[in-house]
Amino acid sequence: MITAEIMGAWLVVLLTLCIFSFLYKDNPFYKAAEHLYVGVSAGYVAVISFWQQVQPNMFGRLWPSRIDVDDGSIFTSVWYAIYEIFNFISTGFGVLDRSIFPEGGIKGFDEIRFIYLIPFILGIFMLLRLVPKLGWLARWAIAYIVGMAAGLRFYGFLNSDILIQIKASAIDFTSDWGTIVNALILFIGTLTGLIYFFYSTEHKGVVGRLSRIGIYFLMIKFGASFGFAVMGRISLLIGRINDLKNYSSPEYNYATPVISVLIIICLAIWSFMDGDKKKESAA
Amino acid sequence: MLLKRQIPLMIVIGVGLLTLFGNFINNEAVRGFVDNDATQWFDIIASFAIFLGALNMLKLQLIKIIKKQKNWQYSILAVAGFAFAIFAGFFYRGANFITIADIQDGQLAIVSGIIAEELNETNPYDIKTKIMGSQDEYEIDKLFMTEGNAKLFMEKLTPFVGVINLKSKPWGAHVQTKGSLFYWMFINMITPLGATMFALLAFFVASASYRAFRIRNFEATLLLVAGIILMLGRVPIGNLIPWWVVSIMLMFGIGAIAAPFIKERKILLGIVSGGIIIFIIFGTLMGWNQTPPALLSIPIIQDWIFAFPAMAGSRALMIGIALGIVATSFRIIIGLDKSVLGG
Amino acid sequence: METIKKIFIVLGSLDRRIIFIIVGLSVLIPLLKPEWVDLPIRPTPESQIVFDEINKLNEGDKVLLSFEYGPSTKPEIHPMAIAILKHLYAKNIQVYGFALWPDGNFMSTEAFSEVSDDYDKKYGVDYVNLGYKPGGEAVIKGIASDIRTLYPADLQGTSLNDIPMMKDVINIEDFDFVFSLSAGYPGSKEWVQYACDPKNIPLSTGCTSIQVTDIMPYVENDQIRGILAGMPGAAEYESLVEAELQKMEISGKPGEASGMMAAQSIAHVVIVLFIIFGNISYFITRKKNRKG
Amino acid sequence: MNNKVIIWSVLFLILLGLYVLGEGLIFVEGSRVKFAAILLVSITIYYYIDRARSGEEIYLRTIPGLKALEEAVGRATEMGKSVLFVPGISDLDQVETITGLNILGHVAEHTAKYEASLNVPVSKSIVMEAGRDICKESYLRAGRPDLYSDNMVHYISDEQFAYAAGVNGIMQREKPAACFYLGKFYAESLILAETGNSIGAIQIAGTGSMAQIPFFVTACDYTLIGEEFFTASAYLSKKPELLGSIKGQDIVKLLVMAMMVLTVVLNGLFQTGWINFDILSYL
Repeated sequence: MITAEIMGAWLVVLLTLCIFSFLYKDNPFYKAAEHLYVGVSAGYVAVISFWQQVQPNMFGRLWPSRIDVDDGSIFTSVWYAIYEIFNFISTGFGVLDRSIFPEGGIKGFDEIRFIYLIPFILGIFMLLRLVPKLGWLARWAIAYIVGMAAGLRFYGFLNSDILIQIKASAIDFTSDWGTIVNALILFIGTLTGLIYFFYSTEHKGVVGRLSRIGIYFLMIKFGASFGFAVMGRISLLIGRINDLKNYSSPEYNYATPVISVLIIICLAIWSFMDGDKKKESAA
Repeated sequence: MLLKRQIPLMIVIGVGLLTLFGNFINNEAVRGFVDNDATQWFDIIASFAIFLGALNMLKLQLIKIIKKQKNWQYSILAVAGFAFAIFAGFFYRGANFITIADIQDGQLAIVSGIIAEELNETNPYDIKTKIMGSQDEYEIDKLFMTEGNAKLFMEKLTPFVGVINLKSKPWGAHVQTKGSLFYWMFINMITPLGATMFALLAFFVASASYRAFRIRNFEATLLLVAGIILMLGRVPIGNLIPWWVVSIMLMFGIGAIAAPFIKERKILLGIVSGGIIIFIIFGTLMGWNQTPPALLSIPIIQDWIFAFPAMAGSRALMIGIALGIVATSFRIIIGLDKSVLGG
Repeated sequence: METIKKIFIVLGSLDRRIIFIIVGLSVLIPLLKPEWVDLPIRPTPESQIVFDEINKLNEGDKVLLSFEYGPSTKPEIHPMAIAILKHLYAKNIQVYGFALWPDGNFMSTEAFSEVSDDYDKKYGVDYVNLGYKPGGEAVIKGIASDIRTLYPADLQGTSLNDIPMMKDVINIEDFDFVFSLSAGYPGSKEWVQYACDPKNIPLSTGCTSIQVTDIMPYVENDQIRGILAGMPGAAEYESLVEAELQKMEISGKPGEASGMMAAQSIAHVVIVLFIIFGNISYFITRKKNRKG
Repeated sequence: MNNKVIIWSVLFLILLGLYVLGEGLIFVEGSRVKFAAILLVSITIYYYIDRARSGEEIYLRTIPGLKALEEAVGRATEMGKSVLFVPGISDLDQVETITGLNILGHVAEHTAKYEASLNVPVSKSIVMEAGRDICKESYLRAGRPDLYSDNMVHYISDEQFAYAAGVNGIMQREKPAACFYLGKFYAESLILAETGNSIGAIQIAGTGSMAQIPFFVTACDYTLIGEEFFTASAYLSKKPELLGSIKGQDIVKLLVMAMMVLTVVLNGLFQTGWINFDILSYL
C-alpha cells in the first residue's frame, strides 16, 4: 500500500541519484534536481522566516490579542480595523480560512508597540529594491543592517578574537618542562605567524627569516584544515550512502536498486543521443 | 541627493555607534533598546531580506522562461518548486489530529487496542494509562497528512467513543510539526538535495587528491604531511599503524628537511636508509614491539600537532582576520566605506 | 624497475570516474559489512574534556542546547545531538532547545522525539524547544539579554508563561551550561563572541570538521571547553556516554556514528594512498620529461 | 607630523578619563580595557587613513603574488596561449569579488601590453558588467583599445557546479597557459584547480575564504592567502583609505604583538613573585 512514507523514500532516492549523476557528466537529471533545489529552498527559507519571525514578532507586537489590550478607545478599534483589512487581503478576499491573522489579534505579547512600525516600513523598503524606480529606498533598510552588523562585529571580534587571545598567550612557568616548551612553541608560532602578514617592511634579513618560520606554522594549520575538510566531506558521503542503503530494503519496495537501474538506462540513452547531436553539430 | 546618499549614511553611522557603544552605556532604557528592540528590528529586516532574495530568484527564473534562454525548461522546475513550498507554507496545512473524550465505560480496552494498532505500538497498556490520565479530552499521538486518512481512522473509533473531533495544529506551528506537508517537503526534498550536494564534494576531493595535490615546495610538503597525519590520527585505524612504519616516515621527513642543504643525491639517500636501519634495530632491541613508545604512534603525534603548531597558526590567522574585520567595521561606522550601501 | 615506472605513468592519467568508483566502494563496502573492520574508538583529549564538563553538571541544572545545523551536515552533527541528549537525560538535567538555523527546528524536533521517550521525559517539564529566529548574532544577543522579548512562545505556539520549566528563566545567565551543535555561521564562534564571553557562561561545542581549525584557539584557552570534531568526535562521545550509561545501568540504543567509523577509516586510507601515488607518478613523469 | 600624534594621544587620554569618571553612573563598570582598546584601535587606524588621504606616500612591501601574476602572463604570451581569469562565483555584494575584479584590471593591463588573449568566465550577470567595464578601461590605459572585445568577459551559469563544469570545458578546449582564481570560492575550487593541473597550466589563486586555502596551496603554483589577497588589491587600487587602513592595521598588529610579549613577561615575573602586579586580572 503506497503510503506517504514510501512515496517520500522513493523521492529521496530519486533526488539523491539525480545529483550523484553529475559524477558521470552534467546531464538533464542533474540540471532538473539542481533547479528544483534552488526553487524549493528559496521558498522554504521564506516561509520559515515569515512564520517564525515576521508573524509572531512583528505583527504580534503591532496587533496583540485584543482582549488584554482593548481600552475601548476609538483609536484601538480603528487600529484593529486595519488588522481586519490585512486579514481580508491575506485570505484572498475572504475565500480561504483565516491563517496569518487569527481572530481577535495574535497571541503572544500584551501591549501594542507602535515603534515596530519602523522595521515594518524598512522591511517594505527592502522589498522595493525589485522596483527599479524606487530601488534607492532599499538603501535605508540595508544601511540599518550594515550599520548594526558593523557595530556588533567591531565589539565581538575585538573582544573575543584579539583581547582574549592576547590574555591566552600567558605562559605558566611553574608547570613541568613539557608544558612550558609546548607553550613556547605556541607563543613563537603565533608571533611569527603574525609577522608573515606584515606589510610595512620588506621581508628581508631577520624579518624575512621570522616570516619564513611563520609561514611554516601557517602551513601546518592549513594541513590540519585540509585533513578536517576531507574528513567532513567523507562523513557526509557516508551519511548519504547509508540513507541509500536503508532505502534499498523491501520495506521501501527496493527503492534504491530500481531507481538506479532506471537512471542508468536513461543516462545511457541520453548520452547516446547527445553523442549523435554533437557529431552532427561537429560535422 | 539627501535621500539617496546622506540619510542612509546617517543611519549606518548612527546605528553603528549605538550598537558599538551600547555595550558600555549603563542606563536601562538605552541598554534595553540596543539589546532587545534594535536586535529585533535587525531580525525582522533580515527576514524581509530573505523574502527579497526569494523574489529575486523567482524574477531571474521567470525572465529565463519568458525569454526562452538556454535551459529554460529547467527554470519551470525551479518556479514549480518555489510554488510548492509556498503552497505547503500558507495554503495546505496537513498536521491533522484526533481528540476523543468520555469513552463509554468498558470500551477502554478496545479503544486503546485500536489506537495501539494504528500507532503500531506493541502493548496498548501505556495508551490506556495515558487516556485515563488525561482530564477532559485525550489527543491521539498521530498526525495525519490528509483529512481523508484521519476520517478513515475516526470511523473505526466512533462506535466506542462519546465525543470525537478532528483538529489540526495552529497556523505557524504547522511549519515544524511532523505530520504537515511542509515537514514532508523538508524530509523528502530539501534534505536529500542539500545533503547530496555536499556529498559530491567527497568525490571531488578524492580525484583532486590523486591528480592535483603535489609536493611542489616545502610549504606544500608541510601541509600535506600535516593533513595526512591528522586524517590517519583521527580515525580508529590510526592506532593500528606500527611504530617502525612511523619511524620510516620520520626518517623520510628528516631527509626532506635536509635535502636543500645536502646537494649530493647519493649522500642524502645513504643518510636516510642508514637512519631507517639503525632506528629499526634499536627499536627491536628496546622491545618496542611489545610496548611501542607514545612518540611513535600516529594518534599521539596528531594530538600534539593539533594542540600546538596548528593551534599557533590558527591563532595568528584568527588575530589577522579579526584585525581586518575590525578595520572594515571601523571604516563602515565612520562612513568612509560607501560601497557597502550597494550600487 | 622500468615496468613499475611505466605503470605509474599510466596510473598518473587515470580517468576521474575510476577514482569516483574506488571512493564509492571504499565507503559502501564497510557500510554493508561493518564487522570486517571493527576497531576500538580512542577518544581525543578534546572529546574527553567535553564529556568531563557535562559529567560535572548535577541534577536539575539547566542546559541550553542550540541546534545550528541542517540536512547537509546532519551525518556529522545529529549523532552528537543524540549522544548529548542521552547524557543530559541520564543525569536528569533540564534541556532548553534553541535554533539559529531554520533547519535547526526539524533537527531538534527529530532529536527530542528520538530520545525523550526512551528516558520518559515530559515536554515542558524536562525539556522544551523554543525554535528558530532569523538574525544570527542579533538573536544570540537577544538570548543573552532577555529571552522573553525574543520568544513570546515556544515552537508549538504555547506561550512561555504556561511552561513550568520556563518560570524563572530570563536570559542566558540563568543557564548552567551552553552546548552549541554548530555547522557554520551563525554557530559556536558567535556564541563565544556575543553570549558566553561577555556573560562568562561555560560553553562547549560539537561542530563540523571543516570548522574545527577556525575555532581551535577558543578551545586552547577554555573560551570553549573541549570540542567534538566531526563524525569521529561524535563516535568518541558516543563511546564515552555508552560507558557512562553502563556504569549507571541504563540500557540504550547504540550510537549511529560509531557504526560509520569503519567506512570513515577505509576512506581516509584510500585518500592518503591517492595523495602518495599521485605524487610518486608526478615525480616519475617529471624526471622522465627532464631526461627525455 | 608629530603634533598630530600629540593631538590624538591627548584626545585619547581625555576620552578615557571621561569614561573612567562616568563609570558606574553613565557607563558600565569593568569594561575599561575594552573601551580603551576600541578607542586605541580606532584612533590608530584613523590616524593613518588621515595621513594617506593628505597625500603622504604609504610604503607597502611588494606583494610576491603580483609579481607572479605578471610573470605568468609573460610566459603565456611566449607560448602563444591564452590567459584564463576566474573571479569567483559570488556577486558584487561580497568584498572578495570586488577585490578579485581589482586584480583583474591589473592583469588586463598586462595582457593588453603583451597582446595575450584574455578569457574571463563569470557566474553572475552583475559581475560580468563590472568585469567588462574594468577590462575596457585597462585596455584603454595600456593604449590597446583595439584588442578589447566584449565577449572576453562572458556569463556561464549561476549554479556552482554547472559553472565549474563550464569553466572546465573552456580549460580543456583552449588549454590556457595561465589560470588565475581570484575571488570568493566554495567547494568548486577543487574542480577548477584539478583540471588546471591536468592541462599543465601555471595556476595562481587568491581568496579570503579560509576553507579553500589548503586546497589552493597544494594544487596551485602560488596562493595569495587571506589578508595578502586584500592587500594586493588595495596596493593596486591606490585608494588612500585602503592603504592607510592597512598601515593602521599593521601598527595595531605591532601593538598586539607587544602586548603578548608584555603579558608573558609580566605574568612570568608575577608568578615568580618579583612583582605583585597581575596583568591577567586587567585584561
